[in-house]
Amino acid sequence: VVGCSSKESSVEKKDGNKTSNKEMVIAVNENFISMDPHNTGDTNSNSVQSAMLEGLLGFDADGKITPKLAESYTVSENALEYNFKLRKGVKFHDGVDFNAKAVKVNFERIMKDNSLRLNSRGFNLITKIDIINDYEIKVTLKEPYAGMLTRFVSAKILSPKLLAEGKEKIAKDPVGTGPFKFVEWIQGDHLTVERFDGYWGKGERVKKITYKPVPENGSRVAMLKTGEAQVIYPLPSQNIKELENNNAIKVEKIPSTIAQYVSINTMKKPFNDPRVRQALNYAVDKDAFISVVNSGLGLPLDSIIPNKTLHYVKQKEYKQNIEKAKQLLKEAGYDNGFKTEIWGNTNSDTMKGMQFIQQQLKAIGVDLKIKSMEEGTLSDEIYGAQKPEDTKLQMWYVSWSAYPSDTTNATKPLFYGGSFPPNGANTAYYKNDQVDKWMEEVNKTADPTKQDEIYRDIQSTIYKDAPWIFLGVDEILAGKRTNVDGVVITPDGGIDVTDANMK
Amino acid sequence: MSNTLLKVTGLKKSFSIPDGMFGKKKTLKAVHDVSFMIPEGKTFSLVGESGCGKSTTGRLISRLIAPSQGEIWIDGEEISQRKESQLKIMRKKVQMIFQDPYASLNPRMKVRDIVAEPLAIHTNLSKAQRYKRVSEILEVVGLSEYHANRYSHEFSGGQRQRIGIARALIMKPKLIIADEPVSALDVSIQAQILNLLKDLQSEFNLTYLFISHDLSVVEHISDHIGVMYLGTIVESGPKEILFSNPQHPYTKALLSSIPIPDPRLRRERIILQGDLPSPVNPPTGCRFHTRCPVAMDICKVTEPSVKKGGTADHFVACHLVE
Amino acid sequence: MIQYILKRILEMIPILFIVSILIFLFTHLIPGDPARLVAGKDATLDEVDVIRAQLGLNQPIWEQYLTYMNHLFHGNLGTSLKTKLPVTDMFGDRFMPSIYLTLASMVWALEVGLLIGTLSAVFKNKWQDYLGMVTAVSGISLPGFWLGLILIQIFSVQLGWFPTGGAEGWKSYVLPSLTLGAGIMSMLARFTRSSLLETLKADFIRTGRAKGLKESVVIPKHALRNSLIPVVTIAGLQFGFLLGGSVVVETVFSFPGMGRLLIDSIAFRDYPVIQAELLLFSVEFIVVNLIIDLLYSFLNPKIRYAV
Amino acid sequence: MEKLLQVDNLETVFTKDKQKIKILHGVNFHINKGEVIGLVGESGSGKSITSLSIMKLFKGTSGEITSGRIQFNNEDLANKSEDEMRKIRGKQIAMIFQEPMTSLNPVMKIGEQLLEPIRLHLGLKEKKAREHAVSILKKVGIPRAEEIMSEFPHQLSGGMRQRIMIAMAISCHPQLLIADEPTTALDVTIQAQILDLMKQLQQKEKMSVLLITHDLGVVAEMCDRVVVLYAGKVVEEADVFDLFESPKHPYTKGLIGSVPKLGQKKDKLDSIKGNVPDPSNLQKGCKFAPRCNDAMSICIKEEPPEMNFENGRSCSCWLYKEERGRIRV
Amino acid sequence: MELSKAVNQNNTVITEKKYSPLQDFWKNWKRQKTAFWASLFILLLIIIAVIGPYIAPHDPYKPDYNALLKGPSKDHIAGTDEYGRDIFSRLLAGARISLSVSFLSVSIGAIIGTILGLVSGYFGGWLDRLIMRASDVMFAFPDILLAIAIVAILGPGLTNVVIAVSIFGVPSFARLVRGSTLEAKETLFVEAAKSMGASHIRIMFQHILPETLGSLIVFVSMRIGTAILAASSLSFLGLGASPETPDWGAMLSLGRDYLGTSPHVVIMPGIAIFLTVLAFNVVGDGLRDVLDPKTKNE
Ligand SMILES: Nc1ncnc2c1ncn2[C@@H]1O[C@H](COP(=O)(O)OP(=O)(O)OP(=O)(O)O)[C@@H](O)[C@H]1O
Ligand SMILES: Nc1ncnc2c1ncn2[C@@H]1O[C@H](COP(=O)(O)OP(=O)(O)OP(=O)(O)O)[C@@H](O)[C@H]1O
Ligand SMILES: [Mg+2]
Ligand SMILES: [Mg+2]
Repeated sequence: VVGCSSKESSVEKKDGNKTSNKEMVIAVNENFISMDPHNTGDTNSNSVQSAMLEGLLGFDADGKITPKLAESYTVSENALEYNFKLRKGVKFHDGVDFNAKAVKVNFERIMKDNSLRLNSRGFNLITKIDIINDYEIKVTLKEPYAGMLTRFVSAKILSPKLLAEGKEKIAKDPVGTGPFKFVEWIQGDHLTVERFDGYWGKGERVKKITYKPVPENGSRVAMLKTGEAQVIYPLPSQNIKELENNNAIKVEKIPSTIAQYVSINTMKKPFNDPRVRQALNYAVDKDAFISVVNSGLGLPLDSIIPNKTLHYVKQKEYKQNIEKAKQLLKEAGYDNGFKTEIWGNTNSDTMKGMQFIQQQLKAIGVDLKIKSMEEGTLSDEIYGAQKPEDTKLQMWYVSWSAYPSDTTNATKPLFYGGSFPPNGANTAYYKNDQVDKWMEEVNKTADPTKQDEIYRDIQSTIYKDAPWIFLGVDEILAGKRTNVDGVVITPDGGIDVTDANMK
Repeated sequence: MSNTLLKVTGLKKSFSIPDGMFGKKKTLKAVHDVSFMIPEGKTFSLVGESGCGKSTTGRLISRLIAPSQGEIWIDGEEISQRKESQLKIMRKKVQMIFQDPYASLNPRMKVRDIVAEPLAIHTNLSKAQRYKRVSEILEVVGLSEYHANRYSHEFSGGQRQRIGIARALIMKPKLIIADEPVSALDVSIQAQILNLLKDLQSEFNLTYLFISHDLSVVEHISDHIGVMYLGTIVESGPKEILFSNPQHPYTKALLSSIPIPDPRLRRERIILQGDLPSPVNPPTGCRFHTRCPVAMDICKVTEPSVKKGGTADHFVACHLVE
Repeated sequence: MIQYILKRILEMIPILFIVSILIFLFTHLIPGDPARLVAGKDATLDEVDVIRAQLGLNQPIWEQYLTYMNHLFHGNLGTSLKTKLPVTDMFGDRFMPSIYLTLASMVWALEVGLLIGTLSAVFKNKWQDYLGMVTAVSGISLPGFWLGLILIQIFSVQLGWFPTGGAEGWKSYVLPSLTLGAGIMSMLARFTRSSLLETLKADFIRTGRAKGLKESVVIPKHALRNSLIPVVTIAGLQFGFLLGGSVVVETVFSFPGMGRLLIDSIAFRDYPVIQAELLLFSVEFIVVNLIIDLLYSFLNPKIRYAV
Repeated sequence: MEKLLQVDNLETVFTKDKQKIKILHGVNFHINKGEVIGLVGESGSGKSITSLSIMKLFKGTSGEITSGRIQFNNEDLANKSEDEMRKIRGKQIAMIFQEPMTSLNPVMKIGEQLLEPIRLHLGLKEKKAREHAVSILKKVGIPRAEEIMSEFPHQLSGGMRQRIMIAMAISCHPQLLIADEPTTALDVTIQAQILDLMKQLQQKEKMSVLLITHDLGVVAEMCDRVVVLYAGKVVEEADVFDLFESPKHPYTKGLIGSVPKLGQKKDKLDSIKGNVPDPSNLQKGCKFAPRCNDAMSICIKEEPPEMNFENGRSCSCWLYKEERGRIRV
Repeated sequence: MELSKAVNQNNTVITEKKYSPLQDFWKNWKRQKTAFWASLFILLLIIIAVIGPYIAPHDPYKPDYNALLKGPSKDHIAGTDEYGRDIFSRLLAGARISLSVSFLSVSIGAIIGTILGLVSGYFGGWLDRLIMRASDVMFAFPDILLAIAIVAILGPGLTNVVIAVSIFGVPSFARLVRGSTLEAKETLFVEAAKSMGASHIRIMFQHILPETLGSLIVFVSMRIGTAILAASSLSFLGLGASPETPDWGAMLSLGRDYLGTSPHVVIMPGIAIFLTVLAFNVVGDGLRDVLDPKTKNE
């Protein structure tokens, strides 16, 4: 069989362990965009980078923040100072030592270059980086930012030598401290990494991992079946039954932090009436949504954030109740329903979801017109409006995903009064002064209990106000050959291969 | 003396032909200084060997191609450099009959539409009127109404040529350029057509430029004859004079080659020696000298000028003629 | 001939100049803001503005064009807005696979298409003809993803003969080229049939037979070449389209080709990549069509082009 | 004399609109070895179809031979398979077609087309074949033969093309050459050359020629015997001298009368009135009767049988019923 | 004229019959057996396109979440789709859009392209170069960009899909027709027409166009299928009909993910498209034969 990549590599040195000579292929659904960790916005690039690069902090399997290149860390009470004790004896792939200096160059790079994605997400708030000693470093912020810890996960530490070589090199040829080191990246075809034998972490892992972008669902499944790939992510939900019956394959379901919803423009008639928005929520059968659109996978979205997200509190779900929905519409003065329009991009899943909403709303007399738009055009339509009055947006079918640890990112861009497009993704044009205040407040504290409290209030208030039709939380699927070990899919869709191995 | 319908002076045409795939271009002088005139109602015939430029001359006069040099006067108008858009009136007056009857008929059109086409172009007769004229003209050329509904491939060679003639006649043009109109016809129809052409000529005062290689046909139909050799007219004159007193050796050879329809009169032909020289590289001096049985030294060097050949209207280009 | 080719090549310069303006305007004027798309949904206005400035998109459009052209003249196709990699790098790994795939698809499609078309014409209204028709119609009316996935199912999953995707080794080209060529093969078969039927009526075919030539000589040697003009036109067009890559096939077979890159770039409004690709395709089409024109005069020597 | 070709009662039919149209109504004639036979008749009388029937070149048309025999070297061609015919075509029987413009392949160089039969039938290889081709071209009076080999048909004048056709036909030294109006498109000097050439070839190689033409001058010049065809039937067959001296059939007389003769000072040529009848709509009796000046009442009722006279002459006309003619049944 | 009187009298009898091109066509058309039946099938399709939604056994829009992706059964002879809608009913209802969009867009593209191709091939020179280079550029522009531009300028909608698909077709048709035109304009009968003084328009349409018909018909009938698929791919760019509309191409494309698991979702519209394209091709072949005087009577 040709193309089966799990062949033994005979020339490599033997360390007595047979499994370590295996090679693994991981097929993902999209192309990798960049290998510059400080400027990456897509999940797949992130996944690949995480094989080679590490940050001071990391996530565990549930998405909780744990130390990684830092042995431990502390945050000051005013949430302005972050102190890291660094791991000793860590080396970069190019042989350079990992230490506080290396961390500083990395952070300074992000601080200074405002074209980097991470710059605007926290790092531009940094005022000072103090090297306390070779293995201790302190970072001081201008103002508190609750998402900062998550950013320290994202800010992977690159070899200072590489940083000196410039941006282009960084984007193509990353050098970090991770368990695998970069081998080659053939644009559009594959990216290969090789076990880094000088890795600080313990454990056995495969010799080589090749990441392949395979956009076609059916082809990805075929690769898993033929053994051309040992891991595929995502696995299309339609194939779940078929694959579950296959002995050589195991299907993994991972609860995600992807929230699916329809945002409703709360400033536009008739949606300026909360009763109307609630009515829409009551009109939709979330379980049917999950079974029709998501092939039965996932959970209803029963808060404004997914249950895996930090500070999540379950709310009283809007269970489908057509009578109640009609009643609410009547109260709001829309006995005969109304006409409106829903926007969405042209992914087949989105189109499927929009059709479902259309079918559901028909029952309460809402005549929904579907307008699917090509991504760029859609983005222009949404962000082109400079003021809330200018927008033509009524409803938007979309999903949102943030790191489980990053509740700020899961709420502020979506519900904060200052996040109206084009300044954020608050496409519901939701503005509640109380909520705005809470959000500012929660950001200023480093105290988890206080955060918990505030977020509880935020969730219940917004959920009642119903600026969205709350639909579901995705369950993500991955497929693995049964002989695969130690490959972990995280709730945000990342692939952790630190302990990747094959039997 | 009737007025001149067609007058051609110093007509020249060269084609540039590619020499191989990548070579430079070569010039082929297909027509090289041709001058003659036809009085209204008369017939001028061009005879000559294949490839000597007869058809090209015809195509030049009908302005299917533009001359490189020279003047063409038709009915008092000079048309040699006119643009396509200014030629329509002239095209109504001048019609062509083509050498290849089959290829000149659109295989996808019915005969009635082929023949009616000039009417459709130049008149605003209704369809019915046009078809009526077609039926008339078809009978004139010896075809019947029942042929009108067919396609050209369903006809025999001779019938096809009659279609072509019908098409040329239907406009009752002033000048007909007939490029070998009867060479594909069998004798009986040939006779009919020749008679017909003559009848039409006297009835409508038609003028013919008749291109042929059949000297017996030419003799029958023409008033004047021009003998062409390699792009030039080497001898021209009224037919009686030309046939009774040919001056140019080439004309003589031509005349001797005519087959005579009497097996008892089989004779030794004077077959010209050598090949027709290439018009790309015409011989210096007299163009005929390479094949001329009576060539002299001067013939190789100097091109003979056109001289009066004894009688009026008789012109010869030969060093032998004083 | 050489002169003609040279002239056509020289002609390309002003054309490409105009084309570059067109492409530039077109890509910049369609809706969609790369700065926003690069920044992400959650980005604030300030972030977007910073990125816009950095991408040089806040300058007047003619200034952007001048900068672009200036770079172009120095052989610099620009840097991708999305990946920050030089466009040449992104093309590098994709260009040759695209070319190979195109050639592979074209070669089999031409051969099989001509064969089916010829057989259909020769056996007009016999079973061979009907079979040819059904094959051709299948090839054109079934979408590529269908054929591709079925081929994967049969030849990769069931039989394990060919890999499901990629571009390593000749085997990985087999299934994509089969998928890609199917539609072209169909077109060519139908055109060959139609055109050949016309030629078979010609007198010179009879001449060939009168010489005692076999049908197997008369048809390919005398008839086919006289029928090729529409076939060549279509084949040329398809060849051009193939060079531009096929999104469907590249997607189904996870093939690293130019097509998907273009589509991805369009979705992202990655101007430099779009522009570079379009410019490249324009050149390709112009060259392909030049070749077609030359083929015309080879196939029918009466067709000559005025220089 | 040895017979090379004997055509007996040949009937050829075309189908149009599901309707069978008989073009040849039982054609009889023969050709001896080394003989030149002229086949004359008006346009549409079936001359070309007769020649196509001998070659059985009906592929792609609706034509077929429905009855009759074509004995060539004592073998019946009418029953030969396509494969067997192929070995005969071009090699033993060659043909020159009437349409020089369309009978050459427009996209193949002259040389290629000319070399085909030479390679096929004479088995000559590259250089030899080329030399042979060039020599044949020279024989038929093509100037610049070498260059012409690499030119395309459309670059040549009509006459040149016909000479190419002739060259192609004689290139394999056929036993029988069917020449369908070979010199119609040629000028007299070349015509003279070609006729001369055909004569030479015919005499040297004992080639027989079936010369289809309407140029009675050519017939007189070339032929030994003449077969006159009218509406798909042979109406008269005679030695060339007899025919011109004393044509029997009124149609033959008409044909000879319509030839313009050099030096003849006539304003109008004699011609046969009317024209060849439509083969799909033939009337009873003698097909020529409607155009015949001597038509009698029997002529429109009954078809005249073939009557044989001395000296191998035959004629189908009721005028000679009382004469010495023996009616062949 | 004396000669004319000499014509046979007996021949004129059969010519009394009036000549009518339509009757002539019909007579020949009936003779093309396969094509005749195929044209009846197309007629049937047209009828379905008109009355399809009314004869559908189920509401083509009505979902049934309890019968998702069911294979063919008595009640749903073509099965149900991912919302439990009856596929057969959707096919019937979708005929209108698929047929009208594909047929209209192919026709418009063909007409414009043919005219450009004729002009380009016939006149040659700078006009030819202009048109051809323009079409080269058109070729290089991917459909998706044009589609985005059209949505931006004209907005979404079926009319605009027709416009878009027509535009995609124009350069191909132009190239094809130009190729045949280059050949046809060298024929002697075109020269003959010129010598008669025929206008350019007349020569192009009366003499040259018919010579290109053979390839044109083939191309049109082939493109019907491509157009159905192209139109659906445009709905993926938000140009076409909204996603709930039963359009064959969209049904086929949206069913993509179910190919491995519930193949009937794609096979059914696939069959509909296949049969349609087949019918158009058979009719095209028949038309070619009827329009070609050399074969029409065979
Ligand atoms: N379009 C053309 N391009 C190049 N050469 C041409 C063209 N037309 C004619 N010629 C050449 O010009 C010369 C004269 O050709 P023309 O057709 O006028 O001869 P002709 O006298 O009519 O001969 P024929 O009696 O055989 O018809 C020939 O050598 C021919 O090859
Ligand atoms: N393919 C065909 N289909 C139907 N009828 C045909 C076909 N070919 C020839 N005919 C008819 O057969 C008859 C004889 O034609 P043929 O070509 O043999 O005439 P011909 O004697 O060679 O005339 P010409 O001297 O004009 O060449 C004509 O009436 C013609 O219409
Ligand atoms: Mg000529
Ligand atoms: Mg004939």
